[in-house]
Amino acid sequence: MKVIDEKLENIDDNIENKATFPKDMWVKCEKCKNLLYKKELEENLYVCKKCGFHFRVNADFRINMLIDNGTFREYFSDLVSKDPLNFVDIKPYKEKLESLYKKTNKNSAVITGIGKLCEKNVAIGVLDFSFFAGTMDSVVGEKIYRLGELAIKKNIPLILVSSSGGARMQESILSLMQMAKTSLIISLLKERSIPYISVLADPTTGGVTASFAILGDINIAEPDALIGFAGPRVIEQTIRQKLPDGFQRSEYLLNHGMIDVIVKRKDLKNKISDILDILSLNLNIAKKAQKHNL
Amino acid sequence: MKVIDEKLENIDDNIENKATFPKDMWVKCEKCKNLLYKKELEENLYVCKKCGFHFRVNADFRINMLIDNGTFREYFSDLVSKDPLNFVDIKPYKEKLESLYKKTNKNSAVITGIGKLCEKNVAIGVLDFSFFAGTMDSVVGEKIYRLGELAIKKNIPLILVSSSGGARMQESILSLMQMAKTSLIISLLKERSIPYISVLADPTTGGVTASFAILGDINIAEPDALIGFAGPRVIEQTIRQKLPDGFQRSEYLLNHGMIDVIVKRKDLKNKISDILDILSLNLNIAKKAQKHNL
Amino acid sequence: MQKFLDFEKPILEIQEEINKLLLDENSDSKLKIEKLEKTCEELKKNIFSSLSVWQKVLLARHPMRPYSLDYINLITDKFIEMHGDRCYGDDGAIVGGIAEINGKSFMIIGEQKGRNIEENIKRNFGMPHPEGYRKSLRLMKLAEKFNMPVVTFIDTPGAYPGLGAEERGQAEAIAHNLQEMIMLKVPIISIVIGEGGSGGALAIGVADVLAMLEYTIYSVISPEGCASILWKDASLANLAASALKLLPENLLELGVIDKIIPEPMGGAHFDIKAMSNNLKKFILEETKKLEALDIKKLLENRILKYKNMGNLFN
Amino acid sequence: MQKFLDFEKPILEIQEEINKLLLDENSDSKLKIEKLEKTCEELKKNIFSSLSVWQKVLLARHPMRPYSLDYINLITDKFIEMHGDRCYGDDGAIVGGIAEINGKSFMIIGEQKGRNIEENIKRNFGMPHPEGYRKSLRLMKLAEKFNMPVVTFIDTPGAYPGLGAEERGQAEAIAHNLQEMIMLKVPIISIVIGEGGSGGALAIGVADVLAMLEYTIYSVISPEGCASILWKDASLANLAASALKLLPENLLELGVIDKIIPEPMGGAHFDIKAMSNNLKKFILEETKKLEALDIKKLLENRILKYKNMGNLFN
Ligand SMILES: [Zn+2]
Ligand SMILES: [Zn+2]
Repeated sequence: MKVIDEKLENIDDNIENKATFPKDMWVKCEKCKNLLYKKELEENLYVCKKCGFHFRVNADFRINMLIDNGTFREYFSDLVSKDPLNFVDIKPYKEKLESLYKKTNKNSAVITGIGKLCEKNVAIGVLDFSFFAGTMDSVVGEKIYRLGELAIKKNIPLILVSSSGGARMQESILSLMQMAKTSLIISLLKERSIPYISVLADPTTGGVTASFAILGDINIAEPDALIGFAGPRVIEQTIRQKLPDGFQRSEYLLNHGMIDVIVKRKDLKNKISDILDILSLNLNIAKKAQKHNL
Repeated sequence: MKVIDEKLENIDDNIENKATFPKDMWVKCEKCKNLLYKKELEENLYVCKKCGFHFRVNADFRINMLIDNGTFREYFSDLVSKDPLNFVDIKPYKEKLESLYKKTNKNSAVITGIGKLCEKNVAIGVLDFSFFAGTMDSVVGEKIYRLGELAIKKNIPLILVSSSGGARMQESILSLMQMAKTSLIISLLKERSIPYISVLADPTTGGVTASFAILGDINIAEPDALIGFAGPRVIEQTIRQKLPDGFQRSEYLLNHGMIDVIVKRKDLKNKISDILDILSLNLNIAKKAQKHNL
Repeated sequence: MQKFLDFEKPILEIQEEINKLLLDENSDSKLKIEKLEKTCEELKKNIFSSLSVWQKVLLARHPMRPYSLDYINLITDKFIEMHGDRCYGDDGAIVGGIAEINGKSFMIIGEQKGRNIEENIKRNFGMPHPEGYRKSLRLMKLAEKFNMPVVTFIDTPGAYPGLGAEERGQAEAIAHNLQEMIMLKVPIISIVIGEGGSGGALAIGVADVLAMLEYTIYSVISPEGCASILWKDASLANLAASALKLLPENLLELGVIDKIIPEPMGGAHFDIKAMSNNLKKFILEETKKLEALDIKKLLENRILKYKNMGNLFN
Repeated sequence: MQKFLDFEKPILEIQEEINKLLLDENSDSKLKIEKLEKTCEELKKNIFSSLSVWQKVLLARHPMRPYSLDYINLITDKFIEMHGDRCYGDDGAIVGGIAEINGKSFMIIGEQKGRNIEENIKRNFGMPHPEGYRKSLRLMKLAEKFNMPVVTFIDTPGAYPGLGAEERGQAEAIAHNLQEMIMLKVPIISIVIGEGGSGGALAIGVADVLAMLEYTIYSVISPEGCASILWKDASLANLAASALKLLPENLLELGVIDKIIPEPMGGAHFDIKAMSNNLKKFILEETKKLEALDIKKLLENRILKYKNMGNLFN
């Protein structure tokens, strides 16, 4: 199973097909261009030791990275898109999906389930950029919705890790509506004071940023991740000028007020754990007090 | 009784003493410098017919202008400042106040009361720039608070017309606390869905802008009024450059999202009436329905 | 200046002829006019009963189509426009304000295009910045406080993809609106009156009742954008338009919209008054139905509706 | 670099002498040290028991005084700083984040000054822009959601009076905070730790318990600003400082603050750890008292408190 994708210049396209990762022992860092020993790179969570560049990693890797060993239980993995629009493409949408199912051994662009993070129960969903550029279709929307319901039912925090080209064009208006649907479930969590941590990884754009990904109680970004609404190419075409350095990168978003904190991949699990601990301290006290009063 | 003030370059100062209005028949427009026949100017609500410049007018004039003839009943007019800090000035604060009482025949920088506006009952408070530059002291804060309570008790809309140099220095921390106190009563009105219209006239600055004046359900500004937090002179001294044209004027505030609508003085009464009509239509329906259900 | 589409030109030619005859005092021109009018009506019927998807896209973007403020002026008895997001600016691409219609109050919010260069600079071609969405949210919260139903008119090529828009959180502004609209404690009626352009449309389009005028479109991406991604060729937009299933009938079938509001023969721009009347009637009727529900039920329905959006799996 | 005030110099001279002696291995230096330490303590006592108002102003602004982050680091067991207003920017002049203290969670928000040029550019000399106040409000609402008491540290010359600040609604940001804090459904404790500069201080200072450290000030205008208005001469700031009644004891008497938190001899900067301990103890004790009230009672008290602010009329 492929863990990392090539860094791709154009996240507007469906570029998952282009991702052909060298299978040899050495990997060239996309940023500093140094050759990295693959095994070492993996041990370092696919972060370049030379320059700190965070390679894209797939959803399985992230789940392994964040969830305590052996505690993850996947939910809703059987949901599969129906191609409700009979979308016509160069290759029919259905065929594209079929080939992805085979290639990735996954049914959709998100893995959802429940597990323990530093011994705390959490509901976690991770978008997979290697599946259709992590785009949100009806299935992704539905799985995130159901995951949120599960978090409510079990009264456990929700963590969503995003890496996505946005809404999936091939399901047109239905993909668009998933923005409302996923925002809805976040609203329902907020009403119930259930913590929701959003982790934005490279790249998070379009309808995913503009719905659940930006709505975290705490928004965490990985360093140097591309995060925005419009893709850089679209913006360049619109304004007819080159984009400034660092535009739409994590640091830029932090400075512009959209991100709470930038966390290196190696610190991510512990940071989330700390946040959840603090956020739940007084909720638990309140709950105990409430019970006591009843 | 003096109706209009001279336009004063420096609203940070307590400049009410400088205001000596020519008592002859002709008035020079501060903006277009044309000479205006005073009687005509008064008929035109102290707005220059040549250039539309809105002269500052005092609180009595505004009440007459907004409230149906003979329906205004003043409240809380007996409240007088105690000089709680024994404030030392060139002239003691107490003496300053005493001379203002005599000169203006008023006890404070705000007139508060109840009256009809186009036949609708309203609670109205008007700050008077000719009294201590309309600055907010404990008495102004208290009167606005009580007026808000009255609006709640009688379930009628609140209208506040501001024209003020901000919080009154001579009551230091107590003046500052009036910002919290007046914001509190606005919060209490909002909780009860009682409409609150804020009218910002020239000039509205400092702690008055930064509390009740900017918190209207609808913020109305008179044309070309100076509205801001810091006074222009303070800003110029801080940034050491000249301020751009139109800076902190009504149009600028509208463009920067702080003001709902700019209304000429001659249209003000009708516009407020329209707004109150529309805001209360469905509230009344809801109330009737509620009564019906009981 | 009048601007018409190619396939409308035969209709216009006849109408011009009619207009000429109307000035003519010759006795048999009356007969001629009657004949021409009949021909014109039939021509319209023919043309409009066999429009291609792409022609409908062009109609949705028709430069003579009524815009939000056109409808607002015709529908409302009183309208007071309100400005600003109380934070950064006032966006000309979204207008909004309190209104009275038939003795009831409404908050009306609409995306607004311009008709000439000057207007389009002010309106940014109907492409909102974050402050536009934040203004609309502010107005919706005000509507909630004063128990006013919210009516939104959707008409945008999309949220503006520019530097300032990204800087000030276009994504946040849109997402925030979605999150708040879904819980807003007053009825919301949204109507696509022209272009429904992706997230920029949805940001004011989470509603209890979502309708589209007959000749409008609503999709996740513009046909041009879709074509240039799929086939690297924006000129294949007509193909993309068909693939995207962006017409009212498609969306009705998919359960995304609740109703199609018919347009006058020839499209809304041929008879703005008739269109406004349809619209007004629709708004009043739907409001009445929604207000008959108590708030709890209203929200339950809304939540259920969006929970079930796109529930079409194997 | 250490920077001290003139009236502190005698103390420092003795301390330097002590420090020198500490390095000396001579047998009778121990005795000398003891003597000097005693002298030093007495000197401190003398100096600090007869400080003028103006000297206290200088202490409140002392460049070596601990700032918000200094206290946060010493008080909390865990602290995660959070950034941004979700609208425009992240203001360095206000810091805030979630924290754990003794097994309880808090939202801590503080105005933050810098110690050198670089820091002061980042922190804008502790003068917040609107986005700082909006960030703080966002964090307070988050605190409300997760039932966390809010602790704010006030330390600002004032809200920044600049072009951008006015443009983005400095007044609105402050007023909005006042309006929301007064209704916030968790306990709020505010502590002036240095300068309480007018509306810029109040904007994070509406609280159930408002305290001041011993050597701090809080007033509607800076003494300099007051002097230049009253006497057209900023150098008369010391006169203005007395007139403004800006010391903790004045505010306690006026019923504006609830408590004065004592500082270590010589001021907080002489013993940051001791000061932090006082502060931590104060926060924990007051939180406990406030949390004993149910929310309704808490809000009633808060409303009553601000309703009665300055009720001193004839
Ligand atoms: Zn590298
Ligand atoms: Zn004039």
